[in-house]
Amino acid sequence: MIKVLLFAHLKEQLNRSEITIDRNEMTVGELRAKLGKDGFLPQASSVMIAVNEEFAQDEDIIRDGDVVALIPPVSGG
Amino acid sequence: MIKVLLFAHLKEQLNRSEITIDRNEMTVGELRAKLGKDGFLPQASSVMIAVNEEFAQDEDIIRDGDVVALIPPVSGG
Amino acid sequence: MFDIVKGPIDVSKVIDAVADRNTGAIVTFIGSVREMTKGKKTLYLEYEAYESMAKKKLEQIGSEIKTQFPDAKTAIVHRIGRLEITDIAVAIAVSAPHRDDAYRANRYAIERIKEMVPIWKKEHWENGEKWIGNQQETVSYEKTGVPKEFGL
Amino acid sequence: MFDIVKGPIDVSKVIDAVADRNTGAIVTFIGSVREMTKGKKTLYLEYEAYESMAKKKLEQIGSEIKTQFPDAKTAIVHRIGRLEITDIAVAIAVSAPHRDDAYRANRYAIERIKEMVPIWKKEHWENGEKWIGNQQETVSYEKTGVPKEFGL
Repeated sequence: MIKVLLFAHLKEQLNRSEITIDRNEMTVGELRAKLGKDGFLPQASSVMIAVNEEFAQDEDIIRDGDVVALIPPVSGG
Repeated sequence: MIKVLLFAHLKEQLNRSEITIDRNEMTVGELRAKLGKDGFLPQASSVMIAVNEEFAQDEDIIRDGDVVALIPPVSGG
Repeated sequence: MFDIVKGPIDVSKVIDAVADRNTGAIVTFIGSVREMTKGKKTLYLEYEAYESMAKKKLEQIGSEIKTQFPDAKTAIVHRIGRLEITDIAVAIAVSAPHRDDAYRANRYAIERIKEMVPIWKKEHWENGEKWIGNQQETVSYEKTGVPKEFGL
Repeated sequence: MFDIVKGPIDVSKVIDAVADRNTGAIVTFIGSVREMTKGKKTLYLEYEAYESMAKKKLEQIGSEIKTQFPDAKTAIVHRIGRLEITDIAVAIAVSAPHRDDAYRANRYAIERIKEMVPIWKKEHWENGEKWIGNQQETVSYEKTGVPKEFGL
Protein backbone atom coordinates (compact mmCIF):
# COMPACT_ATOMS: atom_id res chain seq x y z
CA MET A 1 0.00 0.00 0.00
CA ILE A 2 1.40 3.36 -1.01
CA LYS A 3 -0.07 6.53 0.49
CA VAL A 4 -0.12 9.60 -1.79
CA LEU A 5 -0.67 12.98 -0.13
CA LEU A 6 -2.45 15.76 -1.98
CA PHE A 7 -2.16 19.50 -1.42
CA ALA A 8 -3.50 22.82 -2.65
CA HIS A 9 -5.63 22.63 -5.82
CA LEU A 10 -5.15 18.85 -6.12
CA LYS A 11 -6.59 18.31 -2.64
CA GLU A 12 -9.38 20.75 -3.29
CA GLN A 13 -10.40 19.42 -6.68
CA LEU A 14 -10.30 15.77 -5.58
CA ASN A 15 -11.90 16.75 -2.30
CA ARG A 16 -9.57 14.55 -0.25
CA SER A 17 -6.11 14.95 1.23
CA GLU A 18 -4.75 11.55 0.27
CA ILE A 19 -5.26 8.58 -2.00
CA THR A 20 -3.88 5.08 -1.60
CA ILE A 21 -2.47 2.87 -4.33
CA ASP A 22 -2.58 -0.87 -3.81
CA ARG A 23 0.95 -1.71 -4.89
CA ASN A 24 4.00 -2.99 -3.02
CA GLU A 25 6.65 -1.46 -5.21
CA MET A 26 6.85 0.84 -8.19
CA THR A 27 9.15 3.53 -9.50
CA VAL A 28 8.30 7.19 -9.28
CA GLY A 29 8.11 7.19 -13.07
CA GLU A 30 5.59 4.37 -13.01
CA LEU A 31 3.49 6.23 -10.45
CA ARG A 32 3.59 9.36 -12.55
CA ALA A 33 2.54 7.38 -15.65
CA LYS A 34 -0.30 5.71 -13.73
CA LEU A 35 -1.58 9.04 -12.40
CA GLY A 36 -1.40 10.45 -15.90
CA LYS A 37 -3.21 7.51 -17.47
CA ASP A 38 -5.94 7.66 -14.86
CA GLY A 39 -6.39 11.37 -15.52
CA PHE A 40 -5.13 12.69 -12.20
CA LEU A 41 -2.18 14.56 -13.63
CA PRO A 42 -1.89 16.22 -17.04
CA GLN A 43 0.56 14.78 -19.58
CA ALA A 44 3.40 17.25 -19.17
CA SER A 45 2.90 17.79 -15.50
CA SER A 46 5.01 20.23 -13.53
CA VAL A 47 3.99 18.39 -10.36
CA MET A 48 7.00 17.06 -8.46
CA ILE A 49 6.84 13.88 -6.46
CA ALA A 50 8.24 13.54 -2.97
CA VAL A 51 8.92 10.19 -1.30
CA ASN A 52 9.23 10.28 2.47
CA GLU A 53 9.55 14.06 2.39
CA GLU A 54 12.36 14.20 -0.17
CA PHE A 55 12.00 15.12 -3.82
CA ALA A 56 12.34 11.98 -5.93
CA GLN A 57 13.44 11.22 -9.48
CA ASP A 58 11.56 9.02 -11.94
CA GLU A 59 13.97 6.10 -11.38
CA ASP A 60 13.59 6.14 -7.59
CA ILE A 61 11.68 3.22 -6.09
CA ILE A 62 8.60 3.58 -3.91
CA ARG A 63 7.98 0.70 -1.49
CA ASP A 64 5.09 -0.45 0.61
CA GLY A 65 4.63 1.94 3.52
CA ASP A 66 6.37 4.88 1.90
CA VAL A 67 4.65 8.24 2.06
CA VAL A 68 4.44 9.86 -1.34
CA ALA A 69 3.30 13.43 -1.95
CA LEU A 70 2.35 15.27 -5.10
CA ILE A 71 4.02 18.68 -4.98
CA PRO A 72 2.64 21.18 -7.48
CA PRO A 73 4.82 24.23 -8.16
CA VAL A 74 5.15 26.00 -4.84
CA SER A 75 4.10 29.56 -4.09
CA GLY A 76 5.24 30.26 -0.56
CA GLY A 77 7.14 33.32 0.56
CA MET B 1 33.81 85.33 10.36
CA ILE B 2 33.66 81.75 9.16
CA LYS B 3 32.99 78.98 11.63
CA VAL B 4 34.66 75.63 10.91
CA LEU B 5 33.32 72.58 12.76
CA LEU B 6 35.61 69.69 13.68
CA PHE B 7 34.69 66.06 14.29
CA ALA B 8 36.18 62.73 15.24
CA HIS B 9 39.99 62.64 15.32
CA LEU B 10 40.28 66.27 14.21
CA LYS B 11 38.20 67.41 17.14
CA GLU B 12 40.09 65.15 19.50
CA GLN B 13 43.57 66.05 18.36
CA LEU B 14 42.89 69.79 18.32
CA ASN B 15 40.93 69.46 21.53
CA ARG B 16 38.14 71.72 20.35
CA SER B 17 35.00 71.27 18.28
CA GLU B 18 35.31 74.38 16.14
CA ILE B 19 37.70 77.02 14.94
CA THR B 20 36.91 80.41 13.47
CA ILE B 21 38.58 82.09 10.54
CA ASP B 22 38.50 85.84 10.34
CA ARG B 23 37.56 86.22 6.70
CA ASN B 24 34.46 87.51 4.96
CA GLU B 25 34.72 85.48 1.79
CA MET B 26 36.93 82.75 0.43
CA THR B 27 36.56 79.72 -1.80
CA VAL B 28 36.55 76.21 -0.42
CA GLY B 29 39.82 75.68 -2.28
CA GLU B 30 41.35 78.69 -0.57
CA LEU B 31 40.21 77.39 2.81
CA ARG B 32 41.68 73.99 2.07
CA ALA B 33 44.98 75.58 1.02
CA LYS B 34 45.05 77.73 4.14
CA LEU B 35 44.40 74.76 6.42
CA GLY B 36 47.10 72.81 4.62
CA LYS B 37 49.64 75.62 4.81
CA ASP B 38 48.95 76.11 8.51
CA GLY B 39 49.42 72.38 9.09
CA PHE B 40 45.86 71.47 9.99
CA LEU B 41 45.29 69.19 7.04
CA PRO B 42 47.86 67.04 5.23
CA GLN B 43 48.74 67.86 1.62
CA ALA B 44 46.64 65.27 -0.16
CA SER B 45 43.81 65.34 2.29
CA SER B 46 40.84 63.03 1.95
CA VAL B 47 38.88 65.37 4.22
CA MET B 48 35.79 66.73 2.53
CA ILE B 49 34.46 70.18 3.24
CA ALA B 50 30.80 70.90 3.89
CA VAL B 51 29.32 74.38 3.69
CA ASN B 52 25.98 74.82 5.45
CA GLU B 53 25.58 71.04 5.70
CA GLU B 54 26.18 70.32 2.01
CA PHE B 55 29.36 68.91 0.52
CA ALA B 56 31.18 71.67 -1.33
CA GLN B 57 33.62 71.79 -4.24
CA ASP B 58 36.86 73.76 -4.28
CA GLU B 59 35.32 76.51 -6.42
CA ASP B 60 32.34 77.07 -4.11
CA ILE B 61 32.37 80.31 -2.18
CA ILE B 62 32.18 80.54 1.61
CA ARG B 63 30.73 83.77 2.99
CA ASP B 64 30.63 85.47 6.35
CA GLY B 65 28.25 83.57 8.62
CA ASP B 66 28.43 80.28 6.73
CA VAL B 67 28.97 77.13 8.78
CA VAL B 68 31.79 75.06 7.39
CA ALA B 69 32.64 71.55 8.54
CA LEU B 70 35.65 69.35 7.94
CA ILE B 71 34.38 65.87 7.10
CA PRO B 72 37.02 63.14 7.30
CA PRO B 73 36.15 59.85 5.57
CA VAL B 74 33.08 58.57 7.30
CA SER B 75 32.73 55.25 9.11
CA GLY B 76 29.10 54.97 10.12
CA GLY B 77 26.90 51.97 9.58
CA MET C 1 14.81 28.51 14.16
CA PHE C 2 13.04 26.96 11.17
CA ASP C 3 9.33 26.82 11.59
CA ILE C 4 5.87 26.71 10.04
CA VAL C 5 3.38 28.51 12.29
CA LYS C 6 -0.34 29.16 12.30
CA GLY C 7 -0.39 32.47 14.13
CA PRO C 8 1.32 35.87 13.74
CA ILE C 9 5.09 35.90 13.27
CA ASP C 10 7.11 37.82 15.85
CA VAL C 11 9.91 39.28 13.72
CA SER C 12 11.97 40.30 16.76
CA LYS C 13 12.22 36.67 17.83
CA VAL C 14 13.38 35.63 14.37
CA ILE C 15 16.04 38.34 14.47
CA ASP C 16 17.10 37.43 18.02
CA ALA C 17 17.57 33.82 16.93
CA VAL C 18 20.50 34.77 14.68
CA ALA C 19 22.20 37.52 16.70
CA ASP C 20 25.40 36.82 18.58
CA ARG C 21 28.63 38.54 19.59
CA ASN C 22 30.20 38.08 16.19
CA THR C 23 27.28 39.43 14.23
CA GLY C 24 28.13 42.60 12.36
CA ALA C 25 25.15 42.50 10.03
CA ILE C 26 21.67 41.03 10.11
CA VAL C 27 19.58 41.17 6.96
CA THR C 28 15.90 40.43 7.39
CA PHE C 29 13.32 39.73 4.72
CA ILE C 30 9.65 40.11 5.57
CA GLY C 31 7.11 38.97 3.01
CA SER C 32 3.68 40.39 3.68
CA VAL C 33 0.26 40.28 2.09
CA ARG C 34 -0.07 43.08 -0.46
CA GLU C 35 -3.44 44.46 -1.43
CA MET C 36 -2.90 45.18 -5.14
CA THR C 37 -1.29 42.80 -7.63
CA LYS C 38 -1.38 43.85 -11.27
CA GLY C 39 -4.39 46.06 -10.67
CA LYS C 40 -6.35 43.30 -8.93
CA LYS C 41 -7.43 43.77 -5.32
CA THR C 42 -6.68 40.87 -3.00
CA LEU C 43 -9.11 40.35 -0.10
CA TYR C 44 -7.04 37.78 1.76
CA LEU C 45 -4.71 34.84 1.20
CA GLU C 46 -4.70 31.26 2.33
CA TYR C 47 -1.41 29.43 2.72
CA GLU C 48 -1.20 25.67 2.94
CA ALA C 49 1.91 23.59 3.56
CA TYR C 50 3.08 20.02 3.59
CA GLU C 51 4.19 20.94 7.06
CA SER C 52 6.67 18.24 8.02
CA MET C 53 8.43 18.38 4.66
CA ALA C 54 8.32 22.19 4.54
CA LYS C 55 10.05 22.39 7.90
CA LYS C 56 12.74 19.99 6.72
CA LYS C 57 13.24 22.03 3.57
CA LEU C 58 13.62 25.25 5.56
CA GLU C 59 16.28 23.50 7.62
CA GLN C 60 17.93 22.36 4.40
CA ILE C 61 18.10 25.97 3.20
CA GLY C 62 19.83 26.80 6.49
CA SER C 63 22.40 24.07 5.78
CA GLU C 64 22.92 25.21 2.21
CA ILE C 65 23.62 28.71 3.48
CA LYS C 66 26.05 27.34 6.08
CA THR C 67 27.98 25.59 3.29
CA GLN C 68 28.23 28.74 1.18
CA PHE C 69 28.65 31.20 4.06
CA PRO C 70 30.20 29.31 7.00
CA ASP C 71 29.87 32.20 9.46
CA ALA C 72 26.24 32.97 8.65
CA LYS C 73 23.30 32.01 10.87
CA THR C 74 19.80 31.65 9.43
CA ALA C 75 16.28 31.63 10.88
CA ILE C 76 13.12 31.23 8.79
CA VAL C 77 9.51 31.23 9.92
CA HIS C 78 6.61 30.84 7.50
CA ARG C 79 3.00 31.32 8.47
CA ILE C 80 0.14 29.29 7.02
CA GLY C 81 -3.66 29.55 7.18
CA ARG C 82 -5.71 32.64 6.40
CA LEU C 83 -3.71 35.88 6.16
CA GLU C 84 -5.15 39.36 5.85
CA ILE C 85 -3.64 42.33 4.01
CA THR C 86 -0.40 43.48 5.76
CA ASP C 87 -0.04 40.18 7.66
CA ILE C 88 3.46 38.73 7.56
CA ALA C 89 3.69 35.46 5.62
CA VAL C 90 7.41 34.83 5.99
CA ALA C 91 10.32 36.24 7.95
CA ILE C 92 13.92 35.35 7.15
CA ALA C 93 16.84 36.60 9.23
CA VAL C 94 20.46 35.97 8.34
CA SER C 95 23.36 37.19 10.46
CA ALA C 96 26.99 37.28 9.42
CA PRO C 97 30.16 39.05 10.47
CA HIS C 98 30.01 41.15 7.27
CA ARG C 99 27.08 42.58 5.37
CA ASP C 100 27.74 41.20 1.91
CA ASP C 101 27.29 37.62 3.11
CA ALA C 102 24.16 38.54 5.06
CA TYR C 103 22.49 40.14 2.02
CA ARG C 104 23.46 37.37 -0.36
CA ALA C 105 22.48 34.54 1.97
CA ASN C 106 19.15 36.17 2.77
CA ARG C 107 18.31 36.58 -0.89
CA TYR C 108 19.33 32.99 -1.50
CA ALA C 109 16.91 31.83 1.21
CA ILE C 110 13.83 33.52 -0.23
CA GLU C 111 14.60 32.35 -3.76
CA ARG C 112 14.98 28.76 -2.53
CA ILE C 113 11.71 29.00 -0.59
CA LYS C 114 9.89 30.10 -3.72
CA GLU C 115 11.56 27.33 -5.67
CA MET C 116 11.16 24.25 -3.57
CA VAL C 117 9.56 24.53 -0.13
CA PRO C 118 6.13 22.83 -0.26
CA ILE C 119 3.94 25.80 0.62
CA TRP C 120 1.10 27.03 -1.56
CA LYS C 121 -0.83 30.26 -1.69
CA LYS C 122 -4.44 30.76 -2.67
CA GLU C 123 -5.49 34.28 -3.57
CA HIS C 124 -9.00 35.45 -2.83
CA TRP C 125 -10.35 38.41 -4.80
CA GLU C 126 -13.80 39.96 -4.79
CA ASN C 127 -14.76 37.95 -7.84
CA GLY C 128 -12.91 34.70 -7.39
CA GLU C 129 -10.07 32.70 -5.98
CA LYS C 130 -7.09 30.82 -7.36
CA TRP C 131 -4.23 28.68 -6.18
CA ILE C 132 -1.10 30.44 -7.33
CA GLY C 133 1.08 28.18 -9.42
CA ASN C 134 4.38 29.84 -8.86
CA GLN C 135 5.58 33.29 -8.04
CA GLN C 136 6.04 34.27 -11.64
CA GLU C 137 2.43 33.20 -12.20
CA THR C 138 3.52 31.30 -15.31
CA VAL C 139 1.86 28.14 -14.02
CA SER C 140 -1.81 28.36 -13.18
CA TYR C 141 -3.73 25.39 -11.89
CA GLU C 142 -6.65 26.27 -14.04
CA LYS C 143 -4.66 24.50 -16.73
CA THR C 144 -4.14 21.18 -14.96
CA GLY C 145 -6.65 18.51 -15.68
CA VAL C 146 -7.58 16.96 -12.39
CA PRO C 147 -11.00 15.31 -12.67
CA LYS C 148 -13.70 15.95 -10.06
CA GLU C 149 -14.19 12.24 -9.50
CA PHE C 150 -11.75 9.38 -9.60
CA GLY C 151 -11.40 5.76 -8.59
CA LEU C 152 -7.89 4.40 -8.36
CA MET D 1 11.73 58.10 9.63
CA PHE D 2 15.30 59.34 9.30
CA ASP D 3 16.98 59.85 12.60
CA ILE D 4 20.16 59.99 14.66
CA VAL D 5 19.49 58.74 18.18
CA LYS D 6 21.45 58.41 21.41
CA GLY D 7 19.68 55.41 22.90
CA PRO D 8 18.82 51.86 21.76
CA ILE D 9 17.15 51.47 18.35
CA ASP D 10 13.75 49.79 18.31
CA VAL D 11 13.90 47.81 15.07
CA SER D 12 10.16 47.08 15.11
CA LYS D 13 9.40 50.79 14.94
CA VAL D 14 11.76 51.22 11.99
CA ILE D 15 10.01 48.36 10.20
CA ASP D 16 6.54 49.69 11.06
CA ALA D 17 7.48 53.06 9.57
CA VAL D 18 7.70 51.55 6.07
CA ALA D 19 4.87 49.00 6.13
CA ASP D 20 1.62 49.71 4.33
CA ARG D 21 -1.11 47.90 2.41
CA ASN D 22 0.93 47.72 -0.77
CA THR D 23 4.04 46.33 0.84
CA GLY D 24 4.88 42.87 -0.37
CA ALA D 25 8.45 42.86 0.86
CA ILE D 26 10.39 44.61 3.59
CA VAL D 27 14.14 44.20 3.70
CA THR D 28 15.84 45.27 6.90
CA PHE D 29 19.53 45.78 7.55
CA ILE D 30 20.77 45.82 11.12
CA GLY D 31 24.38 46.78 11.70
CA SER D 32 25.59 45.75 15.14
CA VAL D 33 28.77 45.89 17.14
CA ARG D 34 30.87 42.79 16.49
CA GLU D 35 33.39 41.55 19.02
CA MET D 36 36.12 40.25 16.72
CA THR D 37 37.55 42.10 13.71
CA LYS D 38 40.56 40.53 12.01
CA GLY D 39 41.50 38.68 15.19
CA LYS D 40 41.33 41.80 17.33
CA LYS D 41 38.86 41.98 20.20
CA THR D 42 36.75 45.12 20.36
CA LEU D 43 35.69 46.27 23.84
CA TYR D 44 33.21 48.90 22.71
CA LEU D 45 32.66 51.54 20.03
CA GLU D 46 31.98 55.22 20.09
CA TYR D 47 30.03 56.83 17.28
CA GLU D 48 30.04 60.54 16.68
CA ALA D 49 28.00 62.45 14.10
CA TYR D 50 27.60 65.87 12.61
CA GLU D 51 24.02 65.38 13.65
CA SER D 52 22.09 67.99 11.68
CA MET D 53 23.93 67.20 8.46
CA ALA D 54 23.79 63.43 9.04
CA LYS D 55 20.02 63.58 9.41
CA LYS D 56 19.75 65.58 6.18
CA LYS D 57 21.96 63.06 4.41
CA LEU D 58 19.84 60.14 5.60
CA GLU D 59 16.81 61.96 4.21
CA GLN D 60 18.69 62.47 0.96
CA ILE D 61 19.32 58.72 0.72
CA GLY D 62 15.57 58.24 1.12
CA SER D 63 14.99 60.62 -1.80
CA GLU D 64 17.59 58.94 -3.95
CA ILE D 65 15.87 55.60 -3.35
CA LYS D 66 12.50 57.15 -4.22
CA THR D 67 13.93 58.29 -7.55
CA GLN D 68 15.29 54.86 -8.41
CA PHE D 69 12.46 52.83 -6.88
CA PRO D 70 9.33 55.01 -6.90
CA ASP D 71 7.22 52.53 -4.90
CA ALA D 72 9.79 51.97 -2.17
CA LYS D 73 9.60 53.49 1.31
CA THR D 74 12.73 53.91 3.42
CA ALA D 75 13.43 54.43 7.13
CA ILE D 76 16.91 54.77 8.60
CA VAL D 77 17.94 55.23 12.22
CA HIS D 78 21.57 55.49 13.30
CA ARG D 79 22.66 55.45 16.91
CA ILE D 80 25.61 57.48 18.24
CA GLY D 81 27.48 57.53 21.53
CA ARG D 82 29.01 54.54 23.28
CA LEU D 83 27.87 51.15 21.97
CA GLU D 84 28.63 47.79 23.52
CA ILE D 85 29.12 44.47 21.73
CA THR D 86 25.80 43.34 20.10
CA ASP D 87 24.29 46.84 20.31
CA ILE D 88 22.59 47.99 17.13
CA ALA D 89 24.35 50.90 15.42
CA VAL D 90 22.08 51.27 12.43
CA ALA D 91 18.74 49.93 11.23
CA ILE D 92 17.53 50.40 7.66
CA ALA D 93 14.11 49.24 6.51
CA VAL D 94 12.93 49.43 2.92
CA SER D 95 9.50 48.31 1.80
CA ALA D 96 8.39 47.77 -1.77
CA PRO D 97 5.65 45.91 -3.61
CA HIS D 98 8.25 43.39 -4.85
CA ARG D 99 11.31 41.93 -3.20
CA ASP D 100 13.95 42.74 -5.79
CA ASP D 101 13.47 46.48 -5.29
CA ALA D 102 13.48 46.10 -1.51
CA TYR D 103 16.78 44.21 -1.48
CA ARG D 104 18.48 46.53 -3.96
CA ALA D 105 17.28 49.72 -2.34
CA ASN D 106 18.30 48.52 1.12
CA ARG D 107 21.78 47.64 -0.05
CA TYR D 108 22.01 51.00 -1.75
CA ALA D 109 21.16 52.74 1.52
CA ILE D 110 23.90 51.13 3.60
CA GLU D 111 26.53 51.69 0.91
CA ARG D 112 25.58 55.36 0.73
CA ILE D 113 25.72 55.69 4.51
CA LYS D 114 29.22 54.29 4.55
CA GLU D 115 30.17 56.60 1.71
CA MET D 116 28.88 60.00 2.69
CA VAL D 117 26.85 60.35 5.88
CA PRO D 118 28.95 62.29 8.43
CA ILE D 119 29.16 59.66 11.16
CA TRP D 120 32.44 58.37 12.59
CA LYS D 121 33.33 55.33 14.60
CA LYS D 122 36.08 54.98 17.18
CA GLU D 123 37.11 51.45 18.08
CA HIS D 124 38.29 50.67 21.58
CA TRP D 125 40.43 47.59 22.12
CA GLU D 126 42.21 46.34 25.23
CA ASN D 127 45.44 47.95 24.13
CA GLY D 128 44.31 51.05 22.33
CA GLU D 129 41.74 53.02 20.42
CA LYS D 130 41.42 54.43 16.93
CA TRP D 131 39.07 56.50 14.84
CA ILE D 132 38.21 54.33 11.87
CA GLY D 133 38.97 56.11 8.62
CA ASN D 134 36.58 54.27 6.40
CA GLN D 135 34.96 50.87 6.31
CA GLN D 136 37.67 49.37 4.18
CA GLU D 137 40.19 50.64 6.71
CA THR D 138 42.34 51.96 3.87
CA VAL D 139 42.38 55.38 5.48
CA SER D 140 43.67 55.56 9.01
CA TYR D 141 43.83 58.82 10.89
CA GLU D 142 47.15 57.87 12.33
CA LYS D 143 48.50 58.99 8.95
CA THR D 144 46.98 62.47 8.92
CA GLY D 145 49.15 65.25 10.17
CA VAL D 146 47.02 67.34 12.45
CA PRO D 147 49.24 69.25 14.88
CA LYS D 148 48.52 69.24 18.60
CA GLU D 149 48.60 73.02 18.75
CA PHE D 150 47.58 75.60 16.24
CA GLY D 151 46.92 79.29 15.98
CA LEU D 152 44.87 80.40 13.02
